Amino acid sequence: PAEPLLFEIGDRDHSGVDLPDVEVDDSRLGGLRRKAPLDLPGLTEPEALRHYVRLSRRNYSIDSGMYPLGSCTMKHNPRLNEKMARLPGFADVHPLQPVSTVQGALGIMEQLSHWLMELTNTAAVALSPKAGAHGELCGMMAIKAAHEAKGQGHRKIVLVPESAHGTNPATAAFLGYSVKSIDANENGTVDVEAVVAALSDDVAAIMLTNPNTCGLFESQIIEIAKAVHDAGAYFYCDGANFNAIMGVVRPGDLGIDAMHINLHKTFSTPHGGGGPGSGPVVLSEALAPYAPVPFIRKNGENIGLVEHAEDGSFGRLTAFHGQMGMYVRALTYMLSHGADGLAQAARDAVLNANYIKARLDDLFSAPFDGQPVMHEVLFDDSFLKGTDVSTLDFAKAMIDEGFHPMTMYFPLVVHGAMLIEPTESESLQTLDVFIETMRDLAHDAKAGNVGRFTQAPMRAPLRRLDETRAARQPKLKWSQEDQRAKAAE
Amino acid sequence: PAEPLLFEIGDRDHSGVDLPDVEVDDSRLGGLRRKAPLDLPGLTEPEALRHYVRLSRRNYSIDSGMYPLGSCTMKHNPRLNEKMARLPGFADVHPLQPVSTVQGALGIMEQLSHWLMELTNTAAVALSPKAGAHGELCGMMAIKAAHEAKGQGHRKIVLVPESAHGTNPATAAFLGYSVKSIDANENGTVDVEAVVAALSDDVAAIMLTNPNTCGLFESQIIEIAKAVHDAGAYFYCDGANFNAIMGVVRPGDLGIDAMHINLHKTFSTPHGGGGPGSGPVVLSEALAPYAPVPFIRKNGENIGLVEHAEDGSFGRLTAFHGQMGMYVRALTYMLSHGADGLAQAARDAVLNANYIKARLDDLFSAPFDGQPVMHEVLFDDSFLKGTDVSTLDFAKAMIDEGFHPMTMYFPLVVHGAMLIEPTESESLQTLDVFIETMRDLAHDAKAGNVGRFTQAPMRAPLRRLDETRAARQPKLKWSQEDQRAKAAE
Amino acid sequence: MRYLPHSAADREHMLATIGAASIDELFSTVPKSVLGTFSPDLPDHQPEFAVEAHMRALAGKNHAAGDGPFFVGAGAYRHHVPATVDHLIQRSEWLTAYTPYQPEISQGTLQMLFEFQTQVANLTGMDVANASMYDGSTATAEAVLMARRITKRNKVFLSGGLHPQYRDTVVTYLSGEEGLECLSPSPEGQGDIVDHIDDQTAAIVIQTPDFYGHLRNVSALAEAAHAKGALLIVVVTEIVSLGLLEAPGALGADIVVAEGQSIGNPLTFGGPYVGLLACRDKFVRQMPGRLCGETVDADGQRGFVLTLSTREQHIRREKATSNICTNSGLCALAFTIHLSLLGEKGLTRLAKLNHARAVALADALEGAGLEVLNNSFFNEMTVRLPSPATPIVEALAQKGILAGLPVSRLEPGKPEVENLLVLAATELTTDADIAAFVDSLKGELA
Amino acid sequence: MRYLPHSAADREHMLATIGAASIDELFSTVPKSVLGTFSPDLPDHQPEFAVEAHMRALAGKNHAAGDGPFFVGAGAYRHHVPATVDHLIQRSEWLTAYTPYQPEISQGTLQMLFEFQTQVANLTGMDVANASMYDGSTATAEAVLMARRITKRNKVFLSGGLHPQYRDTVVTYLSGEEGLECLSPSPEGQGDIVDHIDDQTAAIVIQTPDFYGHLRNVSALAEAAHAKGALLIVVVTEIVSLGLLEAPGALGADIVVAEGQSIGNPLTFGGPYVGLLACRDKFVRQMPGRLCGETVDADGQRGFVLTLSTREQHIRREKATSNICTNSGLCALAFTIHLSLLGEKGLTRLAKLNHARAVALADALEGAGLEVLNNSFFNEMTVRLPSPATPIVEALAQKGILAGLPVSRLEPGKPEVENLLVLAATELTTDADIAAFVDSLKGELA
Repeated sequence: PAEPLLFEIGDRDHSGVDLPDVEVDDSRLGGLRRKAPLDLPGLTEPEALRHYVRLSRRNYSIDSGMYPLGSCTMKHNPRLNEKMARLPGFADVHPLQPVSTVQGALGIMEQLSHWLMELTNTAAVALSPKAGAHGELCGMMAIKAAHEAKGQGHRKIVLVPESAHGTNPATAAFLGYSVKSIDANENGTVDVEAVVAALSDDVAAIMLTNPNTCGLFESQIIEIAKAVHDAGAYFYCDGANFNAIMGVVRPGDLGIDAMHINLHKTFSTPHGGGGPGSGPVVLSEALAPYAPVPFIRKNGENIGLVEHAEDGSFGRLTAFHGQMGMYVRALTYMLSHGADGLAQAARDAVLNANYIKARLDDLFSAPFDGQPVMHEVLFDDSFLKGTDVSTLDFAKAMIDEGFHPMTMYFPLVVHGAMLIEPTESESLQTLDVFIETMRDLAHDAKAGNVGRFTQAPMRAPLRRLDETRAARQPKLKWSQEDQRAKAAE
Repeated sequence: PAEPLLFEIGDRDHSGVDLPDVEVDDSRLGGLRRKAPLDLPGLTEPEALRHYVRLSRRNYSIDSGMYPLGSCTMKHNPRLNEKMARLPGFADVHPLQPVSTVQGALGIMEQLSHWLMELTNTAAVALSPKAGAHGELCGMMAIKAAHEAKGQGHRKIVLVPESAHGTNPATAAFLGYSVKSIDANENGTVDVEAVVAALSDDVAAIMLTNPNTCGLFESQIIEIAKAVHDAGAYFYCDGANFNAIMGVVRPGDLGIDAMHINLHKTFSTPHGGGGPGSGPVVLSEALAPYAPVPFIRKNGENIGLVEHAEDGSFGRLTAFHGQMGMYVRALTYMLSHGADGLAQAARDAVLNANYIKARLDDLFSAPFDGQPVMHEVLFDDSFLKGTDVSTLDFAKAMIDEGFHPMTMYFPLVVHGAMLIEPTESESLQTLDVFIETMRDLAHDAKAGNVGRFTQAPMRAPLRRLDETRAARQPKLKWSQEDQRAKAAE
Repeated sequence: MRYLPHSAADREHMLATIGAASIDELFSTVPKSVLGTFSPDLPDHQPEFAVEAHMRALAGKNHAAGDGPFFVGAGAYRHHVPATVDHLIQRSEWLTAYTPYQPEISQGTLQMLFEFQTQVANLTGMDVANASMYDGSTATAEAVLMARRITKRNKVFLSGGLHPQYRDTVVTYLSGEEGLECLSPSPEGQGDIVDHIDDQTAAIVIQTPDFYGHLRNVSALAEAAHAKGALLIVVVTEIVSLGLLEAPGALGADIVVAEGQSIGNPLTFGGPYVGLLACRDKFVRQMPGRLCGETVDADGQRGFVLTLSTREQHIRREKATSNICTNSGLCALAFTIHLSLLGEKGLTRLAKLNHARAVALADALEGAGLEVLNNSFFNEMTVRLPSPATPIVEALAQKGILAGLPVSRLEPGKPEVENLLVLAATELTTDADIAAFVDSLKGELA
Repeated sequence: MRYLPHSAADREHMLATIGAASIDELFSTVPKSVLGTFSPDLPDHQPEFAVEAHMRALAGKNHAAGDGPFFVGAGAYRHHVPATVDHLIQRSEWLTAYTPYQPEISQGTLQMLFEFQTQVANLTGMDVANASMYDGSTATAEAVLMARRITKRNKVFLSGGLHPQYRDTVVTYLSGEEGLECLSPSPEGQGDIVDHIDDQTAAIVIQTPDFYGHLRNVSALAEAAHAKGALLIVVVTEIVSLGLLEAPGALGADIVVAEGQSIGNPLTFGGPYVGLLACRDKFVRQMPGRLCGETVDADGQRGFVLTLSTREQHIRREKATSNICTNSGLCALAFTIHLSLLGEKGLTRLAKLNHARAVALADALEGAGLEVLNNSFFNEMTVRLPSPATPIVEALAQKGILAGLPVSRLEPGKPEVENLLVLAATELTTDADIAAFVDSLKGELA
């Protein structure tokens, strides 16, 4: 059932807090005391609790079912992580307390850095980026700073494969680089020859995702890294898919110079409906001197915090020290899994994707077949040809079967992409139900039962939404006028 | 959608804990090492989390909607209470630690006792009863002990009004008393004359609920108490409905000798799907000497714990000291509300019930009309006469409208009872939706739309269940044989 | 007031609808002499942060078990509860649901209770279990009453190894009734009830591991009882032990009662806990408490309901099997979730780990020249100190070590137990804890 | 391994289906030279209780704000968050939901974001707000970039009262670009940007209450900026202040950015927090980040969707308004729930209480003969000590008092700020805290 907006429940007289109404004179308010009312309706506690519980029931979530979302790594979120992040020793600590009073917090940063460097075989970590795209910015800024330090500031081109996440070209453009696209070969990976052909004295870096967004390991990556370095450029690796290889392959061994790691994907800090994320960046020896502040520096038992740019550091990406709450969750997760568990998780993630591929291959069309996939499997829409069912329709029909849709229309390298990432968290039992559902849907689409798809979803809280209307007549906040107009109807 | 049983998901190889598999020799196991397997399937953590989240979604709860359950007091459960109960200083304390190491826990008991005695004007509190019915047992045992101490052990009759909760006669019978029923008058209350007529030298006590289960204040209660005392008997008050008068009327001022207080109703420790409860019993001066152990004894700043029966004490009702976790929640609730807030809560509870009564009176039939009700309002089924809709059908139709049914067929004093208790926690907005729904249902029932009722619920996780089958062929646990039989089908 | 949804305007509107001038008018049936005639010695409402500060100050006056080495057991045990368990039981739909009398909208709770009953029955080796009791001690008292109903006999013997507070609870429940006999405390695991059983005997009650930690093989006792038509009630206070030890059901128990706290539930100074009660199929209609059973709905879908309620007080009133009304639902949920996470594999490992830690403790104590009374034990044992235990425990508490339970706290005035200390170890007991404790103990005794 | 659902048998079954002999075979596309050729210096998996012990030990090495008197502010504030807020945000359907790209099954998150946007717009007095940014500092940098896009000009002036780390963040975001000018620190609330504005100016950025606690009336600045076609960006680091102070929108701001941590979110050593970004309607298509809008579904029911996504990187790639992808959803949820509990009444009272506590602090400091630089302040102020602040703060920390922020920590090498201390008070600051602090401070200075 629909849930009203909080503004339709509360009013100015309702409040869910008990605070004394102290008298305040204006003498120290610089003449700036508020005159207008706030227009912020309140709810008493029982009203607020029920409102947000009911509203939440209109959401899908990992805890309620499987998210086969390629590239998003929707894995199990252990509650131990949440519990640890809430210990007063972590949650109730101010970022600007004296460093002597936060040795435990710095210890978290130190241990997390150690795990990340060991798992990637890199020389340094910049912890502060607030999310994956912020990490990309961090890595590319380090690259830019390195080039400038070496008098190579003229390098203004960044190579980005067609299959890249949108954040890659956006980040490059953000920093004033022009983006040059690299095509994939017929196997869905990048050939070293294509990279060599695109390299020049003007190229600052390549941004490559590995495993790539088609779910494939870039098998020429070592050669590509060498070619990039030979051309005086740096290798930025998009680490969004690190989940497939953590504990199994070290990106540093492949020759990367910088890679962000999405703690909210790989190390299971929760997605939270869209954030917060955390995107630490590991750096090679070559880029380490350019890392942003803050960073920690160990001095015997004591851990120090460097907060101001020293020689080389490209600066500061955010106030304070980054996403401490996420560091605690990620480190808790790492310690729980251990090195052996993380490797097994990567292996299970790959096993699950290949199991889905093996069981759907006959009905779905895999554009890059004939090789094992990593942690996700890519299909295109050619199996739907002639059915009047689109990838979007197919995805919406999954909702009616109790599943979140897979990733659609990404990567852009194939038509009507369907990218499926089960993660290591799904049991064989769940995978089998998912597979049977997908097979049933594919059969039905081919059998011409179009309504099941074009009318879908029928069993969700809402049916398909009018996105065009939302964009053409943007209504981005509630107002009392709307309320009155509605009441007058 | 249906959720499988955990036994249908898990197996012997799955486990959601990581523990070392230590070697244990048999030398200190007295030859009693287990030989047979345990037959306890396990779930990994992601499986368990999803199973119990999904399962929970098949429950109604206060947080998802209103429970107009008469006599059950389903009020808002503040989360602060839960948070406080989980402080390690309360949750991680053993009942048999040295008393010097648990002064805070004893402080909770002392402060809770003070609140309960102040709110009831009584002389003592027995905190240990584990629930309301256990509290009744406690109070009646104190009465029994008092009679025996005074050579009145021959008193074997307990007076119980027809409208009483089932636990009252059950408790009396449990202690070997015979139960004598008292009729209500035409206004739904007990006349002092009826009590006087029933009193004799063999009567040990009267058990009276006030406000009574018809939602009415027993206005002759002071006279009844006097008559009972004059006859040498004691007055046990069922405190289930204390919510209506907390902070407004003190039961001790009415002449009661013992009364249990359901912390999980009146003071909002949560119901938890059926428990745990907590049923402290307040006692008059006359009964105080017979209180069970343990109880606290203050000695300056130090709080002691008396754990062994002294002169008079009738003994021990449970191991340890009762429901500490509930004491913390209830005290937190009391401190949050304050004396002023508790009184306002009682007043709002009464206001809400009278508002519902005022707005439903014209369509529903109130057997005891013409007086204000307390915190709940009683209707009977006479308004459904000739409709082929029963009280049960009506209640089930409420489910389809998003409400929990009201209490049905209780109290027994009227035919087809419908007892509605909104509690103070429901907002005017919610009450209005509830009232409109009830009116719509009543109109529809009278209009002959029988299917809406007899087929209800249609929109719940399940439709009506076959209770006869459950009782005739009891199947009280899952077994692998069932599984196999089902699979063979 | 943050928990009360009405504004002043709301109240006025409602009063106008009712036709009353004030809320006071709605209390007109209350005698004026008692209405609002008092001013309690109680504070008014406070901000949440003030309440929290008050409660934290009280919590800070307790020594939490996790604050230092900890060896107290005796019916309540400090185990690790996975974070998932506590997270799940706080979910609105579990925490704030009512008793599942309306099965169509209570399938969550009902299915969970069905899972709980199955787990308890399987763990104890019995045919059937109920949907939980208040705790182990009251469940024991209910089991005694149940055995008397079944056998229609009066005599009941309580073993000398039964937890003294369980014994006291049974005595209180049966106060004034004839036939109950409590055998003397048996700290050395000595003594037996076999000789007492006659054809007037309703039941014998024995605990294993017993209060002093001894493991008791109840097979012979079961045979002797059954030969006389009596029932064997087995009490288990440390339910984790059944991960390593033979189930009472396999040894002939007729009724098994247990404290379930160890699985899923924190210590919380003694409650709320969760009582387990399981029995043979033929006794099911004499069980107290709630039972959940499987059935189908109007569309033939599997579903669950509370059943056999003709045993219960809300239907049978004075003819009910017990006056019990509330169960320990949320604690049962914690038990079921934790046990589902453990499974056979996890529970077995947990039990072995507990025993191993207790062996390490016993070895350290004996290595320090102390007398451990137990030949057999699971995770708990009794030590005879050379002097009274209470002052020593008190002295160690001052040093931050919670050193176990002096038996005399529960058995006062019995010189023969004055020097005895009951000690428990669990998976949380580290080598460092044991070393710190034994060292300090030696220091006190030196 | 407790988070991995497969048993060995499951894996075998799956491999057989795939037709692979081992999982290793599935990694055949990885160069052999890098596959499993290392052994990291990392521990293997551990029981939950061992992990918990490890983390608790680390947490124990921090001095929590609640452990004693506490006066640190400077962009992050210690407020009380109602228990309900933290309970709700941990609910599965909020915590573990994905970004709401599938609106049919994400109405919870979407409606919440719509509520959030409305609250932020109303609180700041602006037309429209986005669905949150990483934090206040990055939101400030994004606002600067946004103003440059809108005005197609380069010059941006940062006020001397802007939080130094916000300034540093903007500088880094714009590194290498021309036109950015940072004015000198203005601890006395002195200095203004008016004189600098010319017709090349894209925007001026001013914080109020500023870093040193001064309240800044930005009306004149807004007029001056608008007269030259420049935009006024107002930064608020203490969002609670808007419960008592005039909204920036009412004073002429074009873009308001703020740190939302104070409402709903704990300190957590600096993150995650929630950035707020609001602007005039006409700038909406130049905003970075997500926007949620109202629409209808196929049946005409009201619903919400992410909209205007042609601004965003996943659609526009290198032509996007920002590379931002993640928002701060869960922190925004906490903000929205807390603010819904406060409402106008609660927020106003909270703000007044904060100011009153700060007045008490200022009075106590001045009473002790210390120099408070502020004529105006909300809940934060700057004190000039007679000697460098850092060693004094360090000395007080050793006594358990966290005494505020020495300005020189953020502005090193500037002798003119070496003696300055920025102090905050909130509703949690008690009279006892103030007395303990002022006494200790006097002691240190004596």
